[in-house]
Amino acid sequence: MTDKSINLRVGGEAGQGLDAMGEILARALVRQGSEVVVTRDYQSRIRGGHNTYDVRTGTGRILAPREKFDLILAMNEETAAIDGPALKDNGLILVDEKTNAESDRIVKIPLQELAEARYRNVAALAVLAAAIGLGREILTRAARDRFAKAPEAADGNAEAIGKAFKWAASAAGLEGKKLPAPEVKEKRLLLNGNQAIALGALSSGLKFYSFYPMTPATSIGLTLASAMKTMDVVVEQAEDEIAAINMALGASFTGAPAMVGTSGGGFALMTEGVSLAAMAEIPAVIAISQRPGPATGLPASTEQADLEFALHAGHGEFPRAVYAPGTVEQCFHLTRAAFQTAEKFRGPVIILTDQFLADSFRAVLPFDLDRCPPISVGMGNRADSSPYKSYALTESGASPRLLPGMSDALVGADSDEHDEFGHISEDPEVRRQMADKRLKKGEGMLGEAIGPDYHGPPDADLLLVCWGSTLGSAIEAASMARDKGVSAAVMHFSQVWPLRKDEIISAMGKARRIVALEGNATAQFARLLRRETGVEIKDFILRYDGYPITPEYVLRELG
Amino acid sequence: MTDKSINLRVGGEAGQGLDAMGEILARALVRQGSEVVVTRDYQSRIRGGHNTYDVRTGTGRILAPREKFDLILAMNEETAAIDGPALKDNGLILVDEKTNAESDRIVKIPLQELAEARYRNVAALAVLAAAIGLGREILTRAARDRFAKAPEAADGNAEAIGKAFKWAASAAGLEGKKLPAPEVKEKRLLLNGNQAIALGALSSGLKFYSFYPMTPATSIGLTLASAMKTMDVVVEQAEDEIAAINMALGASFTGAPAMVGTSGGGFALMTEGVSLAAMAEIPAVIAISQRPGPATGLPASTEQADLEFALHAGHGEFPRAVYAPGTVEQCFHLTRAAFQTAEKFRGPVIILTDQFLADSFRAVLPFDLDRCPPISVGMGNRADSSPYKSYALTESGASPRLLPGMSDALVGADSDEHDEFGHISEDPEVRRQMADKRLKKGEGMLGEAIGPDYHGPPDADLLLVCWGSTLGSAIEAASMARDKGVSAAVMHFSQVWPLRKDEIISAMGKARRIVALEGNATAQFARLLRRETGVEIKDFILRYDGYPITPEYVLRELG
Amino acid sequence: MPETRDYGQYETAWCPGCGNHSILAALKSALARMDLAARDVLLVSGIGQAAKTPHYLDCNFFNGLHGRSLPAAAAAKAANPALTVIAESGDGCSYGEGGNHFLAAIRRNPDITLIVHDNQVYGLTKGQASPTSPEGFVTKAQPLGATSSPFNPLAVAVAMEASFVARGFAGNQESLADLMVRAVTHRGFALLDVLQPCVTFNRINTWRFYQERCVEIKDHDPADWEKAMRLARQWGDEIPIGVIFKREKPTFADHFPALKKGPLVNKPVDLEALKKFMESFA
Amino acid sequence: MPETRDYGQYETAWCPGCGNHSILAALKSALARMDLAARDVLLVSGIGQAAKTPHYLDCNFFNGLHGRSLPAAAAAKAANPALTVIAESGDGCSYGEGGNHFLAAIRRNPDITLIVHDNQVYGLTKGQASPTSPEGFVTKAQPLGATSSPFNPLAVAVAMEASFVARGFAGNQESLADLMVRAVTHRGFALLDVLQPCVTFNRINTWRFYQERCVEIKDHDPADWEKAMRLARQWGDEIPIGVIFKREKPTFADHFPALKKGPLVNKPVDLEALKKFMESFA
Ligand SMILES: Cc1ncc(C[n+]2csc(CCOP(=O)(O)OP(=O)(O)O)c2C)c(N)n1
Ligand SMILES: Cc1ncc(C[n+]2csc(CCOP(=O)(O)OP(=O)(O)O)c2C)c(N)n1
Ligand code: SF4
Ligand code: SF4
Ligand SMILES: [Mg+2]
Ligand SMILES: [Mg+2]
Repeated sequence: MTDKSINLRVGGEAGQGLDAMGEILARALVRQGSEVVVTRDYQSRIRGGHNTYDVRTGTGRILAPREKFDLILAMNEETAAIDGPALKDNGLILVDEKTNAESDRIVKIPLQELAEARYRNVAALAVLAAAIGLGREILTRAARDRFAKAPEAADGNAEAIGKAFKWAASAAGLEGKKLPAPEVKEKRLLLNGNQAIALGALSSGLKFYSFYPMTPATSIGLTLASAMKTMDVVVEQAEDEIAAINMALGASFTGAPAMVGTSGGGFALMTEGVSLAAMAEIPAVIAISQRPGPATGLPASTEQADLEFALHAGHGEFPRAVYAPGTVEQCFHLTRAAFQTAEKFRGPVIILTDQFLADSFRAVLPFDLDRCPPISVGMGNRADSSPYKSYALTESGASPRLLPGMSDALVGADSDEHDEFGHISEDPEVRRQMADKRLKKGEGMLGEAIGPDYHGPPDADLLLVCWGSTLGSAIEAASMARDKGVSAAVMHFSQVWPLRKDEIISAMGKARRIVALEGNATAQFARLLRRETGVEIKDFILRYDGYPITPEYVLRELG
Repeated sequence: MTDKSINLRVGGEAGQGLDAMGEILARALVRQGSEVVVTRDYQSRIRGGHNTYDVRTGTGRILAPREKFDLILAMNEETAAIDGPALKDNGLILVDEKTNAESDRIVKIPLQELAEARYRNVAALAVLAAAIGLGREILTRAARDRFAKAPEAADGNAEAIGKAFKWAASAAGLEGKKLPAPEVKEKRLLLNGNQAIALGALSSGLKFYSFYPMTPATSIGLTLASAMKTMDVVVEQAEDEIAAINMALGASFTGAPAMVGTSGGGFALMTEGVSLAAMAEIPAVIAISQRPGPATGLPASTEQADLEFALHAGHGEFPRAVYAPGTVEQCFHLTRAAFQTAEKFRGPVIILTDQFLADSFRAVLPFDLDRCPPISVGMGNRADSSPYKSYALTESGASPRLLPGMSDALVGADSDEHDEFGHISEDPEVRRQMADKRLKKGEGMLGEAIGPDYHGPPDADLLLVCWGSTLGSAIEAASMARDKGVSAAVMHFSQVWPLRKDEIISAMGKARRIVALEGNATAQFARLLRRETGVEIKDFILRYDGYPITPEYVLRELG
Repeated sequence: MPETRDYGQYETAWCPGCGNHSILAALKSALARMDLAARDVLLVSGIGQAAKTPHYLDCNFFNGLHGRSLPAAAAAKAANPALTVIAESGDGCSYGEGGNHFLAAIRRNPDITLIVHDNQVYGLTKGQASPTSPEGFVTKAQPLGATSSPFNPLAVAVAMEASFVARGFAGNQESLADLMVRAVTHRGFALLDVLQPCVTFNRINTWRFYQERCVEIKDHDPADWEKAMRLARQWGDEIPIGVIFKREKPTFADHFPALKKGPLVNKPVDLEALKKFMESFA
Repeated sequence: MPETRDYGQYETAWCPGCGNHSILAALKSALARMDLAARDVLLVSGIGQAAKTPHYLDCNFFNGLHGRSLPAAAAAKAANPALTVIAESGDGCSYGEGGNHFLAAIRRNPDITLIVHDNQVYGLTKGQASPTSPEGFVTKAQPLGATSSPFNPLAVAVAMEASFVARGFAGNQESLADLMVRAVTHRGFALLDVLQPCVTFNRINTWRFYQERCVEIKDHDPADWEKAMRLARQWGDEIPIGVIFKREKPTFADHFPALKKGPLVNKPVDLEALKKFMESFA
């Protein structure tokens, strides 16, 4: 498969409006019918530094970022210098004409002529758009939408776009980078992973979201907060992450579907609460957007190194489900699955995403919301036995759930070991029964667990095993490997716990070479697979420098 | 081996002074030359409930608690009834004559005649002592020592003991339970696991201990606090567990060897700090005294269910060492090892104990403190390169450590990803180097890791694999199995991470049946072994009802 | 209406003579006076002796983590405002481990009540100093005496202009029940700190200590901040008991459009609104 | 002595025009005025824009976790009292995530200084409301405006009779440096809350806003608690700047026998004492 995509980069420093530019560009592309994969690379600062906003676009299956660019719009000298090596041989760098940079790959734009200072970034963007044949109209509309609340800015940017397109039409050296003709006619959303989690949660019936700001999870909360005026949801910034999870548990116990979102460090503070969710048997959905650790680490980069922590966080023994979406669509659907699982099994469920996916905008078909019913909370207003037992011992371990205040039944939640009514018990036999009850729910979760997806020819020689956000790069890498004559396929886990081992073992069966692809340094998922299935993967492709795994990275490492 | 021990139980409700009674008894026994294994079973309340204080005593290798008792001193009716079934066929229950309980195994004591109300518990204890042939003098002295600060009580109790011995001398039915002649002449300590951890820490040079009270870890802090007047150590109760670990890190960074102690729920709150210790590369010793979870669980019972949590706690990837003492002596020595490892590799080290061992008094030979030097902190006052690099990249990953304010070198600690000086860096290459550096220290820790101990005949058919506090019961169970003709041995891990897999695989080699013995419900250590070695143990003996595994429990489960 | 309701009688794990017994009795009588059905009451607690309270009367309960009752209680109230939500815990729970939530609850002002069984000690863990222990308080954990200055929850609450601040004493059940009624019926976050003798671990703040000192507040307008602050700081020969400060202000729920439309529980998803929201991403 | 010391010049990651620049400059000049060698200073911070400060001057530093600077700082001071220990962080760090440690530090009274860069916003995470944000403050996370009442750290500190309480303004470097010197040289826990304009995310509390309102405190005896409380609560057309309250009291270190004998660092183990202690278990 020859690659028919165009890879674009907008680079500059924080404060230059890269996010706005990138989003305008991506939105225009999606509206025009192209695919996009956005990769954001920023630093933990508000002004300065070196940030990039990459948009890979085109038609067909575009699933992952690529390392080399057709066009780089460099908003300052530093970017032109730093990102130069990332240019394809026939690529172009667009810079303001004042920029001190020379090469035959550089095209200089007279930005000062095209717009006044505050609109120059959009003017530059318009030149890039013109270069790839993106329509002026569609770009203008995307810019106007972005500045809908500031009419003056909207007009100013529109004017700048007009001038820039005019200039570009007669400028030399901008040819040869045209977008392939768009194929998609349907209206689509421009959505990133975190927004999809927020949408999935709302469609599940989320009513209470508590959080403490933490990159790269914050935008889940911001998306939900932006819905507060029109949807029945409360979004509350808590005093700390401990409060966030305990608020969610209080709300959920009382019958308001609840979620929290954070990154590894905030999750660390929530682990006692995770254990409480399990003991008190309260549904709780926890979204962890991973970034490189330990400790504060690299706040604005990506990694997949909190898998083992998420699997074992919380003292004591209890079941949990851990989802790991590989696409923006999976962010939506697995968030829905998380709410269902949490409610059905009354306990903690984790969605494990990461900065790359959280921030990666894609073109997504609108979800068929009519077919996405919310979860039903509790079992209605009547206990089936009287008096009601909050922790009734049942075959499946799951106890029918009533909500406090919604019937005459008295409902309890208890963090101590307790009897069926939820009252403190130190009786060893009660303890054993209750521990068994809780663990039995794990069998139910296992029964409903989503097995790995397989992409590629059956019985491929080379099997790339991956989980979470590396899916796109794995699929593209396998396809590139097949182009080179290697029979390659991908096994992707969108649920990393619990694991159905027999299914996995048989699915792995025939591959001659199995390679684990993970965004961490110690191949955590491979270790988990060995623990659970006995299959030892000895070949790893790992990345832990803060960047997402790309298809090229995989191919290089495959050797 | 026929069992030559006597198994004693003192039972009653909280507030009846069981702890004092038990300790007086145990101390007298140890001074007299007997061995003891104390098992405390209490409830999470201050008055009432049903508590027991068990002392197994005798000569030779007495390593574990036993389930059936020779003598039960029942301080109330409930105890007589509840604990009756725990009596050996030829056992005796001692009760106050007013107690409403009848059986030919019951001996009634006229406590009202022997002492006034507040001394009756010790009077009853004295009858029990007389029954087993423990000397009046030695008991009196132990009682006097216990009440050293309250001379009136000391006298009262001494008098009660005198009367009780007199009564017992002529009482019927008290024969036949005599202690075997003591064999040990040396002076020994009566020490429980937590006290041994405290002593080990002090001998290592502990200067700062911060904690938030949490059963069953609190007594580490209380023991250390009692040393504040005579030793140079600061013991500070923190506002919460988060403060506790961050205080310890502040003190340790500055050069005061530091430790924190907590149980699972408090440790959950410390996990962010664990990750900080790893990133900032600050020595930190963390003692976790396990109790059954999840959440509040059973605060006053025992379990070994926080292993996986301890192994993976903290976001991001970093090395750690986890020790799991099996005896009171190991509590001392492994605490020392923990301080050494933490200092050498500049990071978090965990001591994983549990309520059973924490509270279990044993007769222990005094430690040879002259041969237990404190750790040396930092590498002195001079940097070997100038300017000093707090995170110098080295072969081993460990960077030479200087202390702030102790030389002209400026010393830094940073929770962000950082360069060698500790300054924030978001450079991917720096990131990779620093991640590798931290992980490299794990190889060093592996090199120094303590391998499993093997107890029993080489190449035994039955191998009991265990870790932490189950050691004693495993050894006794294996010995009982051998008495029945089974070739049985024990493999005990006193360090559960990192694991040297080749050594383990070869040590397990020949056993026909391998059984994992764990105080949890999911065989966590067996899963870890499979992950690390590929060896799958399919046979488990697990206990998770709050009680310690006993030799009898093992034999029953072995079938 | 007193005694029209019955909230059951349960065996407790508390020591005989403990102040918790009277607080429990006062709570039951307060609930009865407000004629609240057990099903409409949610007691939220942490961990400690005081925090066992919800197990000793008929009610809905959420016995959560040590120190974390307030966030759970605030959110539960938001989820179902029809519930009368009372957080009840010890001084360690509320001002120690939970100190940050105490500050946040005052600022957030949910319509809930916090009843603190203030025995100036960590009871359940056998007698360490708590944030309210007097300086120099000797325990096994503080053999040199408590070294931190005691925390004055009332002064901090008044300084933060909390919506309702009161102090009660376990020794006066009648007036305590009365304070509870006033705290619970107050709209907004109500702090009721109750002086509670711990007969096992606190030999300083005994029944007698308080009986000799506690004085009902008279002639005080709880809107008077300056006087309230003086009362909050008073501790010595006279310890004032009663409502110290009161200020009406918007509650947590008043700020959120979703909550203005009633409880979150059982609220359906507005599919049209959701579709519109989704389409805003197109 | 000013300018005898040099603490280096480093590129910062702060926005041009940010109040942090002046606070950093004031800090350097305060250190110089106290003639402190870099090696004798330990700056402890959390995470945030303000918390990056220790990276921008020569000193020992402990840049720990968000919200957790105070416990680390207090213990570091205990370990080596010869160090001048200054905790420096944002309002979110100090009063939000770290609220419980703020209360504990006041009560514990270690001989350290807390300098809060109070920009009334979470800067580093792009502009959410902080505990000190004014009610109604609109952000992307609070599109309906901040719903909690703002936290007044000074009023709480005065209510708790903190050892030293002051407010500074980034716009007056001279007087700020002076306040820093007074805070650092004060024996005990010193709180210095510094009003810091965030030019990117706070459009309310701007340079101009403060320039129009900040007034140096005159004729005030910082031992006068009542007046201190009044000053601490003053916020409006006039915002008082200066030392608000001061009270000498024993510091954390004063309570511990070990600390009376000097630093913990490099202190050998007293083998004889240890043996004796061990033998007490026989
Ligand atoms: C995270 C955590 N830390 C510590 C504990 C242990 N703990 C249980 S109750 C308690 C203190 C209780 O004191 P207080 O809240 O005053 O209640 P009281 O028992 O005095 O009524 C502590 C420290 C715990 N359960 N969880
Ligand atoms: C446990 C944890 N939660 C959240 C964060 C994310 N975080 C970093 S800085 C910050 C807020 C900073 O605000 P403030 O302390 O006021 O400092 P400023 O940036 O305004 O100077 C937050 C929430 C974190 N690093 N760690
Ligand atoms: S220990 Fe104190 S607080 Fe706890 S029940 Fe006993 S008297 Fe009450
Ligand atoms: S975002 Fe605000 S606080 Fe942060 S550097 Fe910029 S102006 Fe300063
Ligand atoms: Mg208390
Ligand atoms: Mg701030």
